[in-house]
Amino acid sequence: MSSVFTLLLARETRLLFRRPAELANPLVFFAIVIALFPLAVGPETQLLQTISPGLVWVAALLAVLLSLDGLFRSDFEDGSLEQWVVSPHPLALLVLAKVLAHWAFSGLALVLLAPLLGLMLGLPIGTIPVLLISLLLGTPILSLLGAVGAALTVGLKRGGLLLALLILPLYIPVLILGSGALQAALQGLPAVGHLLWLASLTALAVTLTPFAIAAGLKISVGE
Amino acid sequence: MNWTWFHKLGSPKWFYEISGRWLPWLAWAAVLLVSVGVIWGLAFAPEDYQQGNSFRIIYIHVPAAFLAQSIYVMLALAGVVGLVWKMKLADVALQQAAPIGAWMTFIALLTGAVWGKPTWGAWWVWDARLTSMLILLFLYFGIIALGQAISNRDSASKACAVLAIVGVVNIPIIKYSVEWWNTLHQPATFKVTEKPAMPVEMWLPLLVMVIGFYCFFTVVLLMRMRLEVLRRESRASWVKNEVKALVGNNS
Amino acid sequence: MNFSSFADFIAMGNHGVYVWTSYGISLAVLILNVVLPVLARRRYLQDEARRLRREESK
Amino acid sequence: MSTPFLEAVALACERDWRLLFDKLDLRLESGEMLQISGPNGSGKTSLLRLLCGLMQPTAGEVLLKGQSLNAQRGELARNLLWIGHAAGIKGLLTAEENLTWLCALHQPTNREAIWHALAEVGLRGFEDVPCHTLSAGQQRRVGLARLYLAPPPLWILDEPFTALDKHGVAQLERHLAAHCEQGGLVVLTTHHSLTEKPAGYRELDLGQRAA
Repeated sequence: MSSVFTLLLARETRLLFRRPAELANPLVFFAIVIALFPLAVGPETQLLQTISPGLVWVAALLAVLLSLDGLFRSDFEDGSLEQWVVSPHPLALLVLAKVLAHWAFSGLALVLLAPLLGLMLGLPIGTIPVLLISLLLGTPILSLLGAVGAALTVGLKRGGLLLALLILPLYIPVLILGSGALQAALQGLPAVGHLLWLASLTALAVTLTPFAIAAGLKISVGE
Repeated sequence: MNWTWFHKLGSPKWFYEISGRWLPWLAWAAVLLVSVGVIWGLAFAPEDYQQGNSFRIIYIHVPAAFLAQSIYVMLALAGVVGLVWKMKLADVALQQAAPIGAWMTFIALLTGAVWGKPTWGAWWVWDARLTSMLILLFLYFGIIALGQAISNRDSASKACAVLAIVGVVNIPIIKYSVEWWNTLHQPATFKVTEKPAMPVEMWLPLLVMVIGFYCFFTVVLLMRMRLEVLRRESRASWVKNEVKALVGNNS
Repeated sequence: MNFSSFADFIAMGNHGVYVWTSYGISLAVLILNVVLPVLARRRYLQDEARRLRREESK
Repeated sequence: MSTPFLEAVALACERDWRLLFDKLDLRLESGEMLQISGPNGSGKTSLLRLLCGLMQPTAGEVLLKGQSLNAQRGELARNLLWIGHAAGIKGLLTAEENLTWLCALHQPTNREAIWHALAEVGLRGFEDVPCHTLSAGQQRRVGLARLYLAPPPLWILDEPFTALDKHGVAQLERHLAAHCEQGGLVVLTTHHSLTEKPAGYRELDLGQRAA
């Protein structure tokens, strides 16, 4: 059973690396959105620093959402999902591997890119670890919850906007906790409370959402 | 354990008959309770010593907000019943209750905003309750949009059920995080929506209104479900007879 | 009765606009919620009646 | 009467308010081959998907060895090989990588077996080529190579002959017939009339049922 998990991880990784442009798209999107804000609100460091926690998090949220739209689409179209459903392995496990692979190359890359953009927005060096850890804990939740929406809308012709409508409200706790942690760090307050809450939400998401994703995929495949 | 009652409950024909018998009674109860509550709340309840008469908006705001939240929980419960026991009526209930829930959320938001003007001096304040209500409205929109987007109606009900269940697990998390966010950003000095001690003359009409709103919801839900049952079961002979009888009356 | 005159009741101590707009719009929404299903039902039955007539005339 | 391998009881399927078929009864024993035919939109693919448990019937149920399908998904998965209209082949992966994964989902197999199977379907020399460079017929052959890889007894195939050339069709027909002779069970849809029919061949015309 676990061998199927690692095999799927390897297969997804291989697939992602055979089309590297798709890997880069969410990252470029993330960077562009963040670059838009100084242009829109002006380059004053003080203002940028104040809004940067919210800014980084909203941009991350949208970037993850954007990358999730196609998460299951090709698997749906080429019949791979059907093969997963009729296989003897629990679908929730396969789905977890799929989302994990996706997160490792889009969410994690986002996390690694974030400090650079944070510094460009004028975040002090001392807050960068909090930024890193909060994104590291938060982006898996974004990927997992988003995958629920992607699973439910995979059979639809134009699911992109609908996916955003379904999923963005569910992202709110992550947004509040993530940007809250960064804000606290910016004000010199301890951010551990926020981070612990984020960590518990991550644990909750990892344990519960695969079942919802699996249920969503079964519905979409059974249509 | 004997489960026949449960499956009977799922039978559309049985539902149609029983709901037809209950509907007039519930409708009258809703009209009576809401009118009594409105008149009592508007004319007879004492005014609030801090907010004056604008406080009377509570008699709509709170019942609507209560109902909006319980309808969402009901959606998730219907979703579980529909997914686990494959009961078709639960699917019907889920899809028909969602728009009513969205309307109730809309009422709660609107009255909250109007109430905010005399109390806070602004039409919209990012108060924890109002913000949670706004998010709830988005969650309702999501369910309605998903239901409309999927053409196959069995898949649509199932997908909505999954979404409602995911949403209901999220609602407490959203609620607490929003409340927390609120206390962090603006230490509220004065909260209209929290009345620690309300005299009997004030909360009794509120209670009447809450019960009245629940009755109203039941009436509208039953009306919508009855129509949907007729549509879905249009091949069944009892529906054909029923429709023939109804059409005969109309023409 | 909490008000001394009908004018007082309408004025609601300077908060009349707020109280009456919220009650008014809410009432409108409630009525809309009843009217829409009733209309939908009537339309459905009319469609069915037309269908039945068509089938009979065949 | 013994319990059949796969059985459908009073099956009904409804799609978008249209009843495709109802009160459909089927009894399939080992060694049989069932060809489902009928005009487009008569519910051939839907019926196959119902038998695989991918779709839930509007009414009735599917039984595997006398028990409801939903109660024993694992048992079905061990006995079933399903190749749908899209066979689950990734264009970005090579034929070998695709087959390794598809086999691993059911029963892991080794490289030699996969190369052997690819040679059987006439793809010797294409093992390491990404599938999107192959022609439609060759891609179909990659999917069909699974039929040569220690396959489970029940095969459910949706239009397996699509895009195959004359030689490929004849070879596949022989292979299907041989599987049935050896006690396997094949359910397939195709418009093409089979020339190589095993002893237990039957045909179900969904178009005629409706008429």
